[in-house]
Amino acid sequence: MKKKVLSVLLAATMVASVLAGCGSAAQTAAPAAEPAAAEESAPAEDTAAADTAAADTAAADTADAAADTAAADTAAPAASGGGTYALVTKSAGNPFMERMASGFQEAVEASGGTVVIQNPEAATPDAQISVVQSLISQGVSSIAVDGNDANALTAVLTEAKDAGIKILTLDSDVAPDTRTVYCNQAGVSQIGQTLMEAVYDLTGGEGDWAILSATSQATNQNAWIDAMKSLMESDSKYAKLNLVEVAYGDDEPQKSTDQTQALLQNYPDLKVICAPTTVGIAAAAKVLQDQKSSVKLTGLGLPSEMAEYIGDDDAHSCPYMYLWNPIDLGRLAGYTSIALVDGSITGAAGDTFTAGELGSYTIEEIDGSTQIILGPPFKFDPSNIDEWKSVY
Amino acid sequence: MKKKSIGQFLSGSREASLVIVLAVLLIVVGIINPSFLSFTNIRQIFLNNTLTFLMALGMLCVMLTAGIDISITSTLAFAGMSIGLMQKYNILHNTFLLFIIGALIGVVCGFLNGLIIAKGNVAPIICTMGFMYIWRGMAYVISNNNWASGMDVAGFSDFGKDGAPGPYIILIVAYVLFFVIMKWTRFGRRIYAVGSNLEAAKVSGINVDSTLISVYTIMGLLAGLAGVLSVSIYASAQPNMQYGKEMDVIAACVIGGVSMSGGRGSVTGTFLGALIIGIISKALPMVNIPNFWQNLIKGVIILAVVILNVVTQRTMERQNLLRREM
Amino acid sequence: MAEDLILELKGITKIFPGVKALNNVHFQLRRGEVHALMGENGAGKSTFIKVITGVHAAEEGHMFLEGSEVHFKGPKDAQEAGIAAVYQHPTSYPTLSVTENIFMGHEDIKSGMIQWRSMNAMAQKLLDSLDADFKPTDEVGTLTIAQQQMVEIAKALSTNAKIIILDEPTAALTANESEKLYEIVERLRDEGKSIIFISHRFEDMYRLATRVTVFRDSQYIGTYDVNGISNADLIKAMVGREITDMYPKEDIKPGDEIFRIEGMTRAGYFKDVSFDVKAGEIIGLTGLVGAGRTETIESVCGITKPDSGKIFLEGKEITIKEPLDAMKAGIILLPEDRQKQGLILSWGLGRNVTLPIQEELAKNGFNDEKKERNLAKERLEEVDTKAVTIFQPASSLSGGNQQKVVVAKALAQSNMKVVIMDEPTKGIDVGAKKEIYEIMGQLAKKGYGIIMISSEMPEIIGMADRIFVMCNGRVSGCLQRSEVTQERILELSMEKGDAKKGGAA
Amino acid sequence: MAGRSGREISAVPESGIKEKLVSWEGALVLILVGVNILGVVISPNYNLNNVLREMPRYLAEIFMMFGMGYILVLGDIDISVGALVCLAGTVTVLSSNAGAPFIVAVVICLLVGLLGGMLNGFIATHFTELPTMIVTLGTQIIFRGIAEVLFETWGNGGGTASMTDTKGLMLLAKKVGPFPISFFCVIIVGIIMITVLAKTTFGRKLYAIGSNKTAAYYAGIKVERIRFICYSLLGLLAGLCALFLLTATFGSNTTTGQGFEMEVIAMCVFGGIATTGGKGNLIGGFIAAFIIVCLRIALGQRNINTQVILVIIGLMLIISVLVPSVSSALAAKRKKAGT
Repeated sequence: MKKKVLSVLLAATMVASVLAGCGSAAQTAAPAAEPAAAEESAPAEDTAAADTAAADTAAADTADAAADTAAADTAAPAASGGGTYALVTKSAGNPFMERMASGFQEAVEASGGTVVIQNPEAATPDAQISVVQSLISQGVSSIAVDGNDANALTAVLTEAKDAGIKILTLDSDVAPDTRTVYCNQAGVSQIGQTLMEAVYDLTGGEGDWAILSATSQATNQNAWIDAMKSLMESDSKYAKLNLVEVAYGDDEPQKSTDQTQALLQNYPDLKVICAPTTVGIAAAAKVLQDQKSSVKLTGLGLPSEMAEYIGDDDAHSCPYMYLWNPIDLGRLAGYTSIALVDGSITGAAGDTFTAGELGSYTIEEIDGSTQIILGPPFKFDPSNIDEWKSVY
Repeated sequence: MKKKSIGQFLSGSREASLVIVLAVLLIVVGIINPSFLSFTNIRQIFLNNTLTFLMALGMLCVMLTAGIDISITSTLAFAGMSIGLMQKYNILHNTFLLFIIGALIGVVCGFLNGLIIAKGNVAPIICTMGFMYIWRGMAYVISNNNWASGMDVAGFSDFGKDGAPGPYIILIVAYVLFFVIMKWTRFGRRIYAVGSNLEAAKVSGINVDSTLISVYTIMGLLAGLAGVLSVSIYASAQPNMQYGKEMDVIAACVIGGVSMSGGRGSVTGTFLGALIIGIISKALPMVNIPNFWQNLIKGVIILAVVILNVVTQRTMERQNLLRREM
Repeated sequence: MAEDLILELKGITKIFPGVKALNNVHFQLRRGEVHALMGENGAGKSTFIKVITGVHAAEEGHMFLEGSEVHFKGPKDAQEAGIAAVYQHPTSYPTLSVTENIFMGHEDIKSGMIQWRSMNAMAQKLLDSLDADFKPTDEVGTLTIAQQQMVEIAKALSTNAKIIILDEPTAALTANESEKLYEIVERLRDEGKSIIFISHRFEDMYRLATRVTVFRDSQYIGTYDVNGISNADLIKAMVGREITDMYPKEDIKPGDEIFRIEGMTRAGYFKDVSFDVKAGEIIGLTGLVGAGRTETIESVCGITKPDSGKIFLEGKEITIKEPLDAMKAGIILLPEDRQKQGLILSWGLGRNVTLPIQEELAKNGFNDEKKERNLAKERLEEVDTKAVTIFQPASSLSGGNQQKVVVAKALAQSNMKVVIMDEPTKGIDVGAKKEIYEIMGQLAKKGYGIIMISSEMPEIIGMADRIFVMCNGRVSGCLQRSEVTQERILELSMEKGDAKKGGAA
Repeated sequence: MAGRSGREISAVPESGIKEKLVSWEGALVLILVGVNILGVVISPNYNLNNVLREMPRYLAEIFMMFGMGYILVLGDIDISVGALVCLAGTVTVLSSNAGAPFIVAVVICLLVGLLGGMLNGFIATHFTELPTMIVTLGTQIIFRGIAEVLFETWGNGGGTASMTDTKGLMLLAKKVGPFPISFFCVIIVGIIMITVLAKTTFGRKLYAIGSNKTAAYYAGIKVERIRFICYSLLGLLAGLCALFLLTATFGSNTTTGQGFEMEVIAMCVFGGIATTGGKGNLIGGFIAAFIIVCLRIALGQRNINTQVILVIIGLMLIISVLVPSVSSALAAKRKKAGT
């Protein structure tokens, strides 16, 4: 009997401590967000110049740059409303997502909006569903999602849309009819083309090459791989290239390492590995460089992760690689969110708005869905890697 | 003395049957892809599975006491992330000190496990499940969504570079040390005694609680070291590193003949078990098994090996009974 | 007194939750003597031993070792003080080698390393002196109980202890092995060691001991010179009353055959075992430990699968594939190990009693708690269980009362025809023992067939109408109540040529 | 053979209400109330509608909690169920996309779960020497492995597939007032599972096996058959979980169900079911499941770092299992001080 009373008392104190713990966590979480944000934005400001420089070079190719400057004036003043703008990343603990989130935050806060950034506990659509559900409860104005799965989020996003929340995607898309617009870092075919070209260049036009991808269900990875495959079939230029295997490293360093080593051993004539994933490319780069292999590497990678491995000589495994600026991608999503919420765009193809210092963008109809293209992938090579490795 | 039949020899010695499984595996894989048996490849099997090899030793100790620890990869991530961030933010770059710090973090994590399990009388799987969530969460929290990347850990990662002797030396030292401790020291035998018969251990004056605490502390130490090694070998630290790999470690031990009910298992067996796990994960991509089939085959092999062991044990026991004269 | 006392205990009281296991007991051990400690099971001998060896701390009393008072905080202290014990139930490490079991806690260590080679050699020497037929490197779990007992003795010998306690060491040994043990004990005594010897066998006591101390119901009764006390007086001291009324066996004229097995065989355990029971008859099944008695019965009851054999109930052959089949047929087993096989210790008494029949009492698969409670109460009262409520956990009862719960559980099964009791009085106190015998007698009177497995010669002789003796997996003979003597049973229990084979079982 | 001493043994159960309140389940109810108060305090959006709306994904897991409760009461463990959810979901999606009518797909979903559970049960009961942890570790890898193979063979490439015909699923995802259908299903399944465990002979047998397998076997209980049934049942519930998960995700991928097994075990343990078997009941598990779900929803609405939530759950788990031993230690100490 006494024992039971005691256990209840203990349980009660436990509740109390949980309550206290949560209470304090909640209290500290709110103020903590602001100084953190301030700190984040300070260095971001410093690099803003560099960013815009990059954006400029990047945007140089985009044909619609000129047309947008006209619309810039009208869109700018409208983007000063309140509201809460949410970003759902792929998962916690990923620096690419962190950079993207900081860009998003910067853009929204500059316009006076409140930012909610949610990192799901794991890189699964299930975890994202919970997070989006919670955001619906909170009644946010818009949700920008980096989808972990093309279709799994359909139901929850439809529900959010029905609740009057503007939905957009960035980085990795979901089913087109569940979101208004997709902030695409670069067109799928554009990335496919760029990577194919790099493979062509590094192989010298002929020979064996392989792809090291992330997980088998990653939407954007699969889209890029498909784009590369169809390009090889359609363009006779690549006829002498032989894609020997698509290996999956599951975005785990250990498995990626195993897979890279297996590729090297299974295909002695391998010339190039293309890894369109930030984890995979870093793991593969380390394997190749440690083994002093003659196989060259390219793909998509974070400069900060890859600085060790980029170089023209034989001591470095990766001559050059590509990526877009995640901060800018976040910013673009941030501005797009604001524009959608304040009604300056509806998400229809042809809508034009100004994304702050990024300049003006137009919503395009690509492959039957509405997208905003950030710009072509940016090339990182020995000449610029030192400049970028500390940025993201 | 009667001569033992081959069957008796095999069932009598778990290690012997493992060697045969291993030999069969190697021959099959070697025939399909001869380059598998190259020196480089064999070397890489050890390098890529250093963490499994290392942590399996701790798991051996834990399982000998009839316990289990599923928090190890969370401890690994917490320790690894900690020392990764120390380098990222330029707090410390001394390889030796980083190893010490990582190991210490592991020791603290393991000690907490041991304390709660021994003194609080909590089932090992539950206690370590709680810490599995806690340390993994802490790894994420301290990372603040950052990784320590190749650039951050530049000098440090030379230790675990492909071709560098560091990880092999650690493995060899650890295995020799454990081989000696588990067989030739009083401490090692106490671990066996506690798992073999807890009540008898108490009666014969063995301090059961302190044995349990030290066993989990050792496990923590090895998990911490594995965290440091992981950062060094893969030249990066992410909060989700080695997620779910604790099951590989447990599987390695079980295949190696370590009994989950305690008291039975050897360092040699553990080594062979870990080697089988390592060979499977290394060999599957190399024998042209399509990517999607690899997990299925890995699971089937693991299950088949443990079931095979049960079946041979049963057959041998039955034959022994039939041989008994009446 | 100018006695050279090596060990003296005064006024020892040990209390377990709810039970006074030792109540103000005394004990004196002279240097170089073999001192027998006797008493019925549950008299407190084992607890007393555990107090001496530091496993339990006594609530009251003093303990003097070579004249100075000692307080053992744990088994280690006792070990270091030169006290070694061989417990009744082997406290071995089943997964470890014989050598390791022998030297656990006092390994031969040089510069931090265990010296296996020399330890194995020492172990071999010890085993040789015991004439053991196994190797130091064998895993203890693979040995027989008798062999494990030898390991325990070797373990005690290995510590070079001044005082060696042997808790029923001969219980599982063959006559040959026992004789070997006597020789060892005598040798040790001659070397100046002091030995406390616990045994149920009077022959052990007469053969070895010079003095005997008797405990009864947790109390000290007295210490006697072995030569100065008659057998009858000693038994009276142990039991507390005349033994004549111990076995209330009435002469019942057995009815028709109710149960019979033919040619039961399970490779490695028993071979071609046949026996039969008549209604109202008590059959004794005896033999040495490991002779295959329990194994046979377990196969009969469907616990294990026999390789061949036929079972007849009331003349009709029945097939039993699992325990439920046997129970449905009315063959009820009271298993040997009541704590592990007979009861769920953490459960209340009531639930234990109704476990096998809950389905009969249930309505549409739902437990009828009220019916269960009433039935359990009835049955528990019927066997006079000393309990307060049917909800108290079985673990809170003494061994005797636990056994009564097991009996109540059997009685609750209304279709009972044959009762098989495996060591029904093992480890229970005198009073309860007698009550069990009474119940057994009443069951026989009611016309049930009863099979009693027992190693205790007196109860087999006292209770059984016919006695089947098993030896090495076979029935070696059947004795009628009129012709039975201890010698006859022992003779049949021993393997022919036992002496030649060196006691190998 | 009437008791000569005429001793009376009480058969009157100790009167209930007070004991019931002062028990772990009572404490759990208090905690649940506390968590809901916490939710209302820290989040302005914490109300019935929102909580119920956010709940379906978690509700799917609770189905398995009941089955896992049975397995844990038996003294076993099953860590393959997360992977089994993935396999069942995958087969359902692929078969539906291949043209199977919705009702057939539902049956297939449950059937795959059942078969997976039966496989676990078969191995666990035929190779009793193997710890169930190892058996289910093996099948865990195998189940997910089969799902991966299926994706490759019949999927549209990549380890993900979504249902093209979602009409049936939409029906299942419907709500009655603010309550989703799955909520009612959880309640119904819950009531059945709780009652069977607490009130029937079958449930009693589970406790018997979990408390003392040998004694249960000697008492005529078909131990292995019951274990087989429980594994199959858990498999079936994993199928149900997969089905209701589909109403939230409309598709399956290789990560579906990852970590579910541990979450479900955590719910059971927090609810007072011991992994050593024979102890605890599903009412505790049921309340505990809702505590965890409500806590997650409340903290989620406050945008607390998802990983911090996991740390809190880990702490709760450890504290909850420490409570009994700490309280008994304290009681013993007090007793000692008192005498």
